[in-house]
Amino acid sequence: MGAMSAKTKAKTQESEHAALGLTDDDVLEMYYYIALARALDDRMWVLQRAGKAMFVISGPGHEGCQVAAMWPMDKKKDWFVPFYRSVAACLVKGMSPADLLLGLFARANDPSSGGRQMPGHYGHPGVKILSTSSPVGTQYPHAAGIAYASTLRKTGEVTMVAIGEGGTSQGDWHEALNFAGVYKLPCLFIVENNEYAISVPLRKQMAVGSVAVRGAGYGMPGVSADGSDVLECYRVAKEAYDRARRGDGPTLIEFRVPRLGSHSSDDQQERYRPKEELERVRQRDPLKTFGAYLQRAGLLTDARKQEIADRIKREIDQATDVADASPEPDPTTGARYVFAERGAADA
Amino acid sequence: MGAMSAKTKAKTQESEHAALGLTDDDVLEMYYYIALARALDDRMWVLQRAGKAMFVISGPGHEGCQVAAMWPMDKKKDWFVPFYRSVAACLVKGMSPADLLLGLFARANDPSSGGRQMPGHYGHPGVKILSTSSPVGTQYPHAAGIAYASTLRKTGEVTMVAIGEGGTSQGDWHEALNFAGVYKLPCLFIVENNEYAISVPLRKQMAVGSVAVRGAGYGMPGVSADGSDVLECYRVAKEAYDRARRGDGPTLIEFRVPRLGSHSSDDQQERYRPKEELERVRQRDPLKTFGAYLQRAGLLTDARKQEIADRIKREIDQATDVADASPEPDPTTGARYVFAERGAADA
Amino acid sequence: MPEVRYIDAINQAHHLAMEHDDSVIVMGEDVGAKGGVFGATMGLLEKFGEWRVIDTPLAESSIAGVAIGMSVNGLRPIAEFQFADFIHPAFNQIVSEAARMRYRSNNAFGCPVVFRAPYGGSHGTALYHSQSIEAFYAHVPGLKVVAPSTPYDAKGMLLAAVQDPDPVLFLEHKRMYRLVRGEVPGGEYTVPIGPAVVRREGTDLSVFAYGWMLHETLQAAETASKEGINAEVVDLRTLAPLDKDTILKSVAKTNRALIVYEDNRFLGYGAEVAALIAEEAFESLDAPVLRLGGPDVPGVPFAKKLEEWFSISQEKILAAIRKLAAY
Amino acid sequence: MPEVRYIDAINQAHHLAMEHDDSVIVMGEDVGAKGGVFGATMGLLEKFGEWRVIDTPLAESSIAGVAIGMSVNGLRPIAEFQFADFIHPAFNQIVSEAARMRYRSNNAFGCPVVFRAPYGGSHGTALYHSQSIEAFYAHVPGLKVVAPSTPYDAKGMLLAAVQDPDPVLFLEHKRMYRLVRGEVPGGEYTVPIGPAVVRREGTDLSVFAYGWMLHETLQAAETASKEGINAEVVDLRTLAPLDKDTILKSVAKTNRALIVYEDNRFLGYGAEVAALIAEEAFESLDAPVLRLGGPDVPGVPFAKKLEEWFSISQEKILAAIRKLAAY
Ligand SMILES: Cc1ncc(C[n+]2csc(CCOP(=O)(O)OP(=O)(O)O)c2C)c(N)n1
Ligand SMILES: Cc1ncc(C[n+]2csc(CCOP(=O)(O)OP(=O)(O)O)c2C)c(N)n1
Ligand SMILES: [Mg+2]
Ligand SMILES: [Mg+2]
Repeated sequence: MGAMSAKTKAKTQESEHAALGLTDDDVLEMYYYIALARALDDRMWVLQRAGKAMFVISGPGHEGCQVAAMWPMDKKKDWFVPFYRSVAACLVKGMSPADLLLGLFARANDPSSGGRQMPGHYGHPGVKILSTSSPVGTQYPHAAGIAYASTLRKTGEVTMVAIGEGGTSQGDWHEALNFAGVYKLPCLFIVENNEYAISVPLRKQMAVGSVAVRGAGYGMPGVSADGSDVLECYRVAKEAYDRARRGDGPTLIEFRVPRLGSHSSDDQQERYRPKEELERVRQRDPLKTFGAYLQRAGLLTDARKQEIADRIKREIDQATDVADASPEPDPTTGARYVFAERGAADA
Repeated sequence: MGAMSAKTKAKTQESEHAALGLTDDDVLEMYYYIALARALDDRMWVLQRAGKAMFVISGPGHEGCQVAAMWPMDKKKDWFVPFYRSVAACLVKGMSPADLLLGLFARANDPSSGGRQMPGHYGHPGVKILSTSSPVGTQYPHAAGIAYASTLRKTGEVTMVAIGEGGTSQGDWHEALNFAGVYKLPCLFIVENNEYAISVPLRKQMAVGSVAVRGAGYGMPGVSADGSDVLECYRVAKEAYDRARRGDGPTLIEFRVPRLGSHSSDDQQERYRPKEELERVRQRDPLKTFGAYLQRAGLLTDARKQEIADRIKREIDQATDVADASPEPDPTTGARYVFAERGAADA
Repeated sequence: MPEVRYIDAINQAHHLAMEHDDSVIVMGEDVGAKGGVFGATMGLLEKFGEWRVIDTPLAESSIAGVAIGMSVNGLRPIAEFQFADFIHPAFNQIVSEAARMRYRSNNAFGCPVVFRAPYGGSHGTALYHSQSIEAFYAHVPGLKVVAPSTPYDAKGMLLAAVQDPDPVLFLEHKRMYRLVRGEVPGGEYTVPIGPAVVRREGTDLSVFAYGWMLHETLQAAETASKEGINAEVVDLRTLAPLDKDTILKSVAKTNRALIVYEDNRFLGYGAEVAALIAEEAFESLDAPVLRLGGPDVPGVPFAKKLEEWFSISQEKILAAIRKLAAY
Repeated sequence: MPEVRYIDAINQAHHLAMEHDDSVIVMGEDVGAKGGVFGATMGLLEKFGEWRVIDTPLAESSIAGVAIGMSVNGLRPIAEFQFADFIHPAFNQIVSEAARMRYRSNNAFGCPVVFRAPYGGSHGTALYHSQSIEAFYAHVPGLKVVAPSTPYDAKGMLLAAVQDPDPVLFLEHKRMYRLVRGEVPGGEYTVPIGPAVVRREGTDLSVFAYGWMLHETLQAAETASKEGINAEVVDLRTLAPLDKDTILKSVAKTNRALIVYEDNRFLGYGAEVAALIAEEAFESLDAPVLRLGGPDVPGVPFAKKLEEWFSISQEKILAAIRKLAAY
């Protein structure tokens, strides 16, 4: 992208995104990733309903803020500690659609777990995405620890960790922010607030409207951005990223996002969310809002849109075939990797 | 006290404490409790050094805010969930010096645990002080639960819970405040900030100077008061108490107090605290500061002071004799009360 | 008596307990509007309201800790952990607080809390939605641990747990929720916490199991009987405190013992049962005490073939029965 | 070789590990300026500075969780829990995360963290400063658990633990810190995690112990020998993974087994050792496998007489040895 960015910089002086230092190619690529994540997401649900996968959990509605927050990151150098909704973030960080589908199908070469974990438990050593577990909240202290190591080892790495607003109620969330605040760690603490923890609404999760207010209690800035405003999400993320790079410490970022789907393939949100509300949140779909911005900016012509859609379809079809053709784990490997196989005493 | 309060109300119109609705008898009794707690504290350390007790942990420097915070409480009706520094608070709530010394000596009739727990682990069903354990932080959710039950059962009880500033780093602390905020529970969350967690200084415990700022993150007021200013401590506690009674929810209260002694009889604070600092904190001794106020107010003459000191000495001597004469637990009782003895099925 | 599913029996117990005692409340993640992710608390919110059916914040330590506080102030909470795997953050509150409150206060305070936890592997539940946690908690004095295997026991023991003056960890193997059906009286009744029960009389050997494993074991015993092996099957039901007598009586009769459990084998619950038999039934043993437990790997892997490799199937149980009988 | 105390051996290992590997860091409550409440980390802050010797906030779950994060990013943390009793808030991080990271990621990530925990009852340590926690953690696949009983092993096994690519729970019975002395080489050396060791050769019966109980057992065995009972004493040292061979070899020789542990008896660590022997050494057993464990009450009571009632003394061990020999 680097080359292209330079090439097209000139003609985007006036636009909103240019004011933020984003080229036309940047924003178009951001749109591509949002659309890719959404299409992959749809595909995963289709495959699950078709019986090709036992379970799906994904992030429809969360893609905009995820792509925006990942954009300033150094994909090779920085760390990402995801959660199950981080489909778009993992794609931008460097996982391929096939990587994610290999997890969905639980195949031997699933880079996240070799088919050992449920779908949605992302991880990839090659692109510095830490392995995810299911217990909500445990990832926050991990991120603080990774960032501490980066500081002590002077690697210049920045760490980004994501969680939902329900996860902020966990003790680990508090302990991580407190620790990171004391040591001014280069860390972005993301909270993707979709106003529900499965069926539990925000008002039963916390007594405040925005979790960003808690930053002050840890000696760090707390900011909140509308997840449907992708450029605003980028702006706050970039600011936090620069702060971290400068050594000025962590930032707590809340992205207010719509949860467009049910919690997971085991949930039916119609049972606890009013119809009107479901319609209302659909208006906040970042794919629509960002697409509309790019149209206004004259960057996303119908032709261009179709082109991107076709490319995505091709890529996902290919990825599905690749994943589907991959072998299942060999049952004789079930006992492996309880411990490192080179044995105890030698590190 | 009721009668006496009325009797002496007239002549105290001008004073600071009168402005807060406290009678001369109130403040003199508050002074008595602060002095009693301090004297009992000194006695416990003497007994420990003399080999009469294995261990002591107590609250020198914390007495002022404890007495002040307990003062608005309904001693019979309200709940108190203490920690190991709550010597003065437990005395005001209704435990006797003998009750505390029975715990120090681990005697059979120790009301806190029958000699089963280490000294400093207070509890007393008769005066609604919940049993204390050692793990720091666990008491905070208990207080929220007690307060929830009070609300649901419409008992009108208010609950006060205390912890040190180190304890605020625990996940349980966060979870309790979050829960209490959501349900607007009638609860006072006290943090006695003495700037050390054993040897760990405040700056390594949190990135903020005052933990009170965290109240906002839980939708509750957070206030901070100087623990050497006993009347100010009373004022903020009274306000929080009234708020709780009105059904307006919990308050987070930080009392900034000096830790006049070592963490416990197993610690030597001289090893990690500079001499000057130790001298500085001695100036903040609430016994001195409150005594000085009462002298200025013309309430604490030297004669009156001596009188109180003599009374306290008598009471503590008596209490020591009573406790010392009490029998040790019968070893054959060691297996009792793992479960209720009336057995499982009947409640 | 009507036949109902295990999950229905659990749900009935909730309704009855809450109807008959205002101090009973239910709390946990998604127990309200959603009625629980497995439906255990379905219909409670509508009937008893938000203050008695609490959709808690996503924080297990405080679910336990708040329940403990409620229980010392006149309430009888039933606290649901959405999956047993997620009870771990509450370990300190349950072990250090709930289980010790009565002993440490010399009987001044007690914690009548029921901690419910759906445990065990079902299909595709993987590392973090399949765990067996009984070994961690049955080791903790002051805590009662039960794992009923029939709808009748599930309802009766849950009602007994709610009335118990002490904390009870109530384990429900999630595989049974919709698979296991049985006759259950409509009204209130209790099944005492404590006694184990012989589910199948036998003479050649004794197999001890609980929860879902009891059902796999009964099937295996059935097959074994066709091969002329007459296995006695004992449902432990209450894991702590353990009913030694029923166990020892059975071994005294059959002289052979096998313990079947789904949890990791090493230091799993079966270890205590085996150790008990080895010490107190030594003279009557004609064969080694066998344990069939899950492999000692950190969790049940997700991929179907790996899951099968991990799981304790009827075939594996049958093989163990044959081996023990042949000894 | 110089004679040093157990605590000195632990302290030496810290200094050497940090000198020889910059990626080794120490973290915990009061490990810095105070040098640890038992002195294990004395002198480290002065030598290695605040960033490698971290006085953490009072929050055990994050002590474990942050250490895990450090360990996946190039550091080798030694995380101290001030007392084993206070490791409970970190249960979820240790069990769900540290122990499972390698398995769940199919070997992509590992957690080389050493979790140190002073455990066990000393005088006046009561319910919350006396706990034995090995049964909880030795049951967890993916976690190594050691409990060295001599200064030599303590230093060598701590250095081995720091070099281990996987998480190790390092248990130090606090009673030994100042009481137990032994010869320890000044320099670096490792004692492998895994093998148990026979501390006393014997022919009449085998006693298995670890940590402080090993010392009480050796004393009891000495007394027993004067009565003509020749007990073999095995120091298990590593509780997970367990060295079965050494155990079975000893029982094959003596035909009698006793396991001594201070933790609550029910489902305590001894249960696994007893179950192992009952299953794999059945033919060589001339007597029931005996276990001597602590009473099943929620903790060690404080009052001296109650504490004595709880504690496993030489006398109690000797009585068990006599009983086993007389069988
Ligand atoms: C410790 C723990 N408790 C419970 C669960 C079950 N669970 C999975 S996701 C979820 C809700 C999470 O809500 P939130 O944090 O808001 O994220 P969202 O799913 O809304 O994006 C729950 C309760 C879990 N995985 N871990
Ligand atoms: C969970 C837990 N971890 C560690 C300890 C050991 N410990 C006892 S008191 C204490 C320091 C508490 O500091 P703070 O909360 O500030 O209260 P203070 O003693 O200063 O009044 C520590 C670390 C404990 N009791 N519980
Ligand atoms: Mg959410
Ligand atoms: Mg303090």
